[in-house]
Amino acid sequence: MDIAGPFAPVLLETLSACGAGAVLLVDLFTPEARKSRVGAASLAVTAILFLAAWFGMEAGGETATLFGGSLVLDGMAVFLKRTFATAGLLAVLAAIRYEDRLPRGRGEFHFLLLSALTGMFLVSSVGDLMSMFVSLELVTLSFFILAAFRRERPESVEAGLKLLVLGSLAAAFVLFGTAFLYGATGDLTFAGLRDHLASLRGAPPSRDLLLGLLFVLLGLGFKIGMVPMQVWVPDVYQGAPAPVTAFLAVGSKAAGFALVLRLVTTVAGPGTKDSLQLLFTALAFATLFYGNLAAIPQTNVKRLLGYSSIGHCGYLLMGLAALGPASYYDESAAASGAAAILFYLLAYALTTFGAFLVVILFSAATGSDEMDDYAGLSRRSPLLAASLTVALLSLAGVPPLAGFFGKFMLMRSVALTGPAGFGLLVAGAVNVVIGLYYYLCLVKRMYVHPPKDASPLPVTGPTAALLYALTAALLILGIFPGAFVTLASDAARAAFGVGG
Amino acid sequence: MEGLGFYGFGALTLLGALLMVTSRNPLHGVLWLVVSFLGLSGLFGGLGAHFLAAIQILVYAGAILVLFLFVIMLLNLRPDDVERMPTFSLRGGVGGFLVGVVGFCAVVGSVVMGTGAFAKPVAGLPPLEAGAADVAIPLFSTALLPFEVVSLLLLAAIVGSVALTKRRLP
Amino acid sequence: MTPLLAALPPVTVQHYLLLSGLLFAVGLVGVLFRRNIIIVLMCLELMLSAANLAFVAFSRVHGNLQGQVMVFFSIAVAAAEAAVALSIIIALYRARGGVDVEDAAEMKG
Amino acid sequence: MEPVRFLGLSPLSWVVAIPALTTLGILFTPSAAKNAVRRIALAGMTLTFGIAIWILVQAAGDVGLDASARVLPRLAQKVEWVRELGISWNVGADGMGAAMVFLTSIVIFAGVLVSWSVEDRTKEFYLSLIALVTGVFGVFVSRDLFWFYFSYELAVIPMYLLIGIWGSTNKEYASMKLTLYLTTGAVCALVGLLMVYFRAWAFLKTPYPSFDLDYILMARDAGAFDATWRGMDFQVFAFPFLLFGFGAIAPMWPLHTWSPMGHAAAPSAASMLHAGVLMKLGSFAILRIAVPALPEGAVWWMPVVAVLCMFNILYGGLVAIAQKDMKFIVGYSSSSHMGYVLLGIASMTSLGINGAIFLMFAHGVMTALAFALIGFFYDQTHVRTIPDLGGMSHQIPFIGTAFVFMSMASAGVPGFANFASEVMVMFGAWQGGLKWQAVVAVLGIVPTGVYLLRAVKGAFFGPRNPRWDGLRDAVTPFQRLPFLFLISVLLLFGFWPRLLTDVIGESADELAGLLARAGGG
Repeated sequence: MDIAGPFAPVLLETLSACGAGAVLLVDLFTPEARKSRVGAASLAVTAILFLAAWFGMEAGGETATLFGGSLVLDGMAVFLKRTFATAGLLAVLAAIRYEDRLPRGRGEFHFLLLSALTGMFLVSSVGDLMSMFVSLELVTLSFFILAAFRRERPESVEAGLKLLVLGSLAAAFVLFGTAFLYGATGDLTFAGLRDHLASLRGAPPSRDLLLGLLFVLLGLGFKIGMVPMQVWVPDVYQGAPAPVTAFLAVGSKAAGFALVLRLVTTVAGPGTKDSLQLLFTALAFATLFYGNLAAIPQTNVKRLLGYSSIGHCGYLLMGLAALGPASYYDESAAASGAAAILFYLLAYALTTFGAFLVVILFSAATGSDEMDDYAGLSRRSPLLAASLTVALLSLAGVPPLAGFFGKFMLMRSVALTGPAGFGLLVAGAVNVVIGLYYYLCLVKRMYVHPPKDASPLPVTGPTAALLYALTAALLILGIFPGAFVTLASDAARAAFGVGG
Repeated sequence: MEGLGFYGFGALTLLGALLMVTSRNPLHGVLWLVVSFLGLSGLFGGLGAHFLAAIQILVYAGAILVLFLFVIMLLNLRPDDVERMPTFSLRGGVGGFLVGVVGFCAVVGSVVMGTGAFAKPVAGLPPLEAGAADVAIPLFSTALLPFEVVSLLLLAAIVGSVALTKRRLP
Repeated sequence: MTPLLAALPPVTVQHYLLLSGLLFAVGLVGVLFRRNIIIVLMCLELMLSAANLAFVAFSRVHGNLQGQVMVFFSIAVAAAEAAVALSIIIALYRARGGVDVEDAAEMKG
Repeated sequence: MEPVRFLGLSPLSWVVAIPALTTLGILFTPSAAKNAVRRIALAGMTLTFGIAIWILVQAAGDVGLDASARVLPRLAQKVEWVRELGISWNVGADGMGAAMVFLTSIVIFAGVLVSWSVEDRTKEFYLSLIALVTGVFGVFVSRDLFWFYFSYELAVIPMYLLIGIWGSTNKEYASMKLTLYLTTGAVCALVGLLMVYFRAWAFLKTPYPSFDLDYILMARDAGAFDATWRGMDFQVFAFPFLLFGFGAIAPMWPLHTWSPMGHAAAPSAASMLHAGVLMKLGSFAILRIAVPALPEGAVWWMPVVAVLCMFNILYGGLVAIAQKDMKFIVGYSSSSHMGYVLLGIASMTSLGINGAIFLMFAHGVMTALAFALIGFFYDQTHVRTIPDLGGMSHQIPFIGTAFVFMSMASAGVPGFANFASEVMVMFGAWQGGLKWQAVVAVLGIVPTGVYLLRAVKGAFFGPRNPRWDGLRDAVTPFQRLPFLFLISVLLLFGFWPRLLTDVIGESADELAGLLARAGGG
């Protein structure tokens, strides 16, 4: 079903921008005692967006463009928009459970969540570098404020400030790189870039273009938490309000990867493939080992998830390292890497929210994020412990959960590159074990250790339903991934121009 | 005349930037940055970007940097106060500073110098007039989407700044 | 003065680009090495401006205005960022209850 | 050839689907309804047991028939799962698979019964137990590399919870060590599997790659794995990933250290499954995937296995003598017995491989019995070390008698299945030219006798110890059922080994023939 006709490329963006304004208005006209309406309004907006994304857009349709090519709706954009819509819905659901800790400014909080979501929708389908820059900044800027939103807590404000300094640094890198891309091609659209590279007929592109590309990728590396631009991740994850952390973990990473994929599918060609593959292989190595090794000694759950998210960035980079070099079916390998990234992002979104929802509920009840306080959680609340365990095991990549299939796809796409990807394949395998270790350390606390405080932690009906739904989603995505894999593969193949 | 403009304004820009980075008192830093941006505005003018030259002074030097001054004065910051702010500094010295600048410039410089297309004298390039009207045409046609997105961005910034700074309601 | 200038090579686009790279480097190093948050923010502004200079120079090379339009957006983004950054600084001062703050960050690891 | 289907699924698919559905059923049962949880588990496992017997009977009936008249091939089922990745739900069984499915169903059936007394978080316990066994069944029936790996990993993780939560003796360390060892092995094997998968596709150049085992074997026959990989013979390079990856769970010396510790820490039913079934996954995977896909690699590497398995036999046996904890004794003895299995495989003869598979079966039943018995009295005594026990046969004569039976089986007394299988392994090894190893294997029986007699004497015989007067024996038929059931299985196949060896024989012949061709060519 296609409900927007020619305006499909801008449907979700318009809806969410208008929704954001509507939430502000609701806030304005709602008396202080009934502020829960604001959350309900925001939930309604994201629910509509969720339905519109999953059921109102054609996945396999023709590529549609608007604004003279500034906005492109192709399969990849649709897949990413669905991921973002899901993440947005979950973020609002999580935020509603967090609201009583926001003393004021609920309307602004939800407004900023929705404006970040608008930015993510835009990011997934931008067609030129100008739109890319401003959309990315819309996402990042909203997150600066959201991270600092609990302004009475110094950690929260500090998290916002750190995110801001490094986010702006990233923006400067992206902008400087964009300038060089413009210098090399004289154009600021992806199509122009592609045409320029096609005109080279397989010769390596000029050095100014490569420099620009490198700078843009480095800038985007901040957003995805790639080594060596990961320094902000642990502090911000720990300090920001938990729903924001979850949304940031998913949104920033997915938005960054959306652009990296867009850029890579544009520039990947015979002349650039080898250097790109080398670059991404090295980055994947460093990111995998840094994130997973640094996660081991952590004692704070949010910080642990921060380091682990760096590790997950490493896995996602494996998908980009599947670009080549030339081997049999190399285009398919590249496309399968991109498909794996798309699938992994969706699985990661669901898994991350599954984990953070429990973190939010737990810290709401106990006021703590320390891993030691999770001791004996399985006796205090079997549902919370089980949900968190499932989410952690999915992050670790254990069957039959979504994360397993995502990792399997990524490792498979690396294996398709043949001997070139062998080292990375082994590194990915080693990191599965490291990851499993530190996730199990938390599982151990919940199930094996005796509780310090045995008081039960009740979970209300709707929250329990949400936890069940997320767990079921992880299982379904892990056992019956077929339909989602088809969507992701078709999108990736179209983006790389691979037939069949 | 072209050479005079570039070297004069370029030196002004660079000098302002260096003095800003090394200034101990942020208040002085802001003023040096104003100097640097004035130089930059001159460079824009030299490249034919008259509209941007005006914007650079109006928005950057006029609005953004005044905002900085305003905050410094509002919080009544003394130089020592802000030194204690948490940032991710590497506690480097002059050595690190120089290595960073030299290394970075070497990379960018080698790329720039190695690209023949950029070796043309500016004076020899076809003239490019970019007054307000010239820039406005693409702004409202080909670049309409980013223009709209920027308006959302500014709205988010306003809402966010208010949410972060407004006094608690009674 | 004039003979001295005449002796210099003619100003090319490369000159502008080198200046832009230099400014970017100065800003980057300032972000990494300065501990004063206001200075850090100004260094970030400087880096964005350096990129702007490159855009204007490239715009001149290619003879189209796309680069200049991009600079327009970049200035708008920089303004928004500065506003948010300064409000976060104000919030941080309030959260910390004035200027008597610990040297180190609260979070470690 | 009419496929055999029941409600659209092959009985082999049901063997996985029923435990999976049982898991779901338990999931939606309230935690407080402990008896309902137990009954659901028992019902599911009884049903699975019935299907497993039916499959084994069909496999036995197939022996000697033409390919067209056989029932077993009609049980194969292939359903496309993820087309883009070449994953299909692909199940099939030969004699070896049928025997292993049968073994698993026996052990889990007995395991559900002996776990009846678990009161702490019963629902989670059965959930983990049945999830684990779902994975085990999946490995034994799967003919798709993806589902093989999926099931293999699935079988590892619940073990962490089972040991970590319901275990004893250093359980935190043991469970973590076990999980990390086995996962390391699994991902190592995954690397090998993916290399094989890529080579097969790059060689056959079909539009989509495939994880289908038959596709891999087709590629092998076409010569896909004969090329070089980074200057090395591909088969020689890739085989150790599979060998040592799967070997970690087998457990091959020196990767075995997780195993006795894990046995000791696990609760009874988990130990039973662990030693009885989980450890067999490794040897099974080597025989099912590694050897058929890379026979030349196997021929190259088997002499290494032949050396390592001697360490298994001797080291396991000698260390077992020094142990005081009953579970450690059985744990090290398992490691020793698995050495015989590896020896049988390393002999590369039909007789040896047949004996190895038969021993996997016999040892699985025997060791399940051992852990069930130890668990039975440990639940009451909370002591397992020999100096503290003693004279228990006065109070619990039934358990004592059963323990003697178990020890006889383990020591290889004629009349039990273990005897028949160990003899086959030894003759196979001799026949395969591993004469030294055959001698060591025979000598390896000596420490087995020593530690088992010590265990029996130390725990059950001697003067009556008043400390154990409060012990309750297994008196009701329901309590005795699992023990009698396991002993009768051991005796049945001990006196009538051909019931199983004929079924396994054809798989063993095929593997031995493949290896002989690879070694000759």
